[in-house]
Amino acid sequence: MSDFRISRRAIDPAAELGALEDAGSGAVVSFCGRVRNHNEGRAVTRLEYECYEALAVTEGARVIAEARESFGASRVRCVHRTGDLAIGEAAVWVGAAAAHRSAAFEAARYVIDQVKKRVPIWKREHYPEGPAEWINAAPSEAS
Amino acid sequence: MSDFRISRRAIDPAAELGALEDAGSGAVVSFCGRVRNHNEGRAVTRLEYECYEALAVTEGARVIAEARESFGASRVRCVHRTGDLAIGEAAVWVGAAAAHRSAAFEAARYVIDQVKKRVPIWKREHYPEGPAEWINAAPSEAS
Amino acid sequence: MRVRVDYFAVLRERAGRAHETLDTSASTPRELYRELSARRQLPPGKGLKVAVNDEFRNWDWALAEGDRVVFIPPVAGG
Amino acid sequence: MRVRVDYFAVLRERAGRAHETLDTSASTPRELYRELSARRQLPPGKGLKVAVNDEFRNWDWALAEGDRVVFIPPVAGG
Repeated sequence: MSDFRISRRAIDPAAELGALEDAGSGAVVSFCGRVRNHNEGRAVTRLEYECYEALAVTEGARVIAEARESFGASRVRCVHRTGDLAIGEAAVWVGAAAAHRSAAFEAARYVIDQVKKRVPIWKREHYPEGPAEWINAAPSEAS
Repeated sequence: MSDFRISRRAIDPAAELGALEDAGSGAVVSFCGRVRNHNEGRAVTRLEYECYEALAVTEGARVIAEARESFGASRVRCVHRTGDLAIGEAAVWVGAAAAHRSAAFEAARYVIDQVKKRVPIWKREHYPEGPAEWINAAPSEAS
Repeated sequence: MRVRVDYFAVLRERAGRAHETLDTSASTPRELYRELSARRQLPPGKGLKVAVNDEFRNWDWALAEGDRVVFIPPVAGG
Repeated sequence: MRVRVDYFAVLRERAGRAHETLDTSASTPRELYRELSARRQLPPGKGLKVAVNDEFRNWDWALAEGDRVVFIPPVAGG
């Protein structure tokens, strides 16, 4: 199974962490991004994630490989949800194992930063009132 | 229960993570430091941790409070093992929840760095051959 | 030349479809987007990226018969 | 003056005990450590910290009857 995955089912952090097990790695850092009940001051009721999967999995795998090589992490994994998510559900999970804590922290941070920047996944927020909105899609926010 | 704990029993990362739950926190970062099978090129068979508990819990609680205030994290927790640990066992676990990922990463990193620097816990490494050694205890390494 | 275009997220909603196969005289993604943005009420291409056959390519990449082209709105995972 | 001293880690091993209660004429942790390091073969105090009644204190803190004093080797948690 690839170290970068797209999943339509709930993320299981305990199972993901288990897959990082390695007696040589003294440090394991995990990041979990969850659906918040608010964003930029506005109440959020749920989220939808859509993904261009064929490209997401190759770009995600590149990000993982870069993290491993740049920081000397022994294992790095990431899984991103798609579909409808409720408040509090995990949208993305990243784990990094390394001999020392700096490498594990830096690798995990790199993966989530790059995934948010490069991997073709989009989210649409739903609000108590008014139409749902694709986040980031406004021309003014285009990179 | 305090947000900094000393434990003679195995750390349960899933239970620790559960205690960070909070619908307003979009980001959760955890760090787990585990007993490695080597240190500075030498094979390690097991570790012993000893703790000056009365001071460790107050100093640990200060570190947690500093992390929460400095980075605006909503919840921060840490648990440190004492006693005999086998290879692969978790020696320390840190979790930080925050609205945004930077705060969660920085708070978790701060806690493990400060705990290692300030909280009165000591470890003794056991090797395949030769006497066990208290780590850091050599005068040349004294801070 | 016949190409397939897939739409995601905000572009899927604007285009009113998830994909289409079309005959075009466009020889690059840039020309193709210009043609489609008029026909499908797509927003200006600024800020978009483009993939051809599931790899990021530049806007002047030479399209070939049967290519799959995807215009990629600013991403927002995590 | 009577004080209690607790030993941890490498100091516990050097002192051959986890704690002791003793009568001393030392009025500060610095003087107390000097007295004990001779009697208990403790290493030089450089790099150690000191706690009195479970709070970090400086080496010139005024000791009082019944205080609990702990000399703290360089820590190594995590």
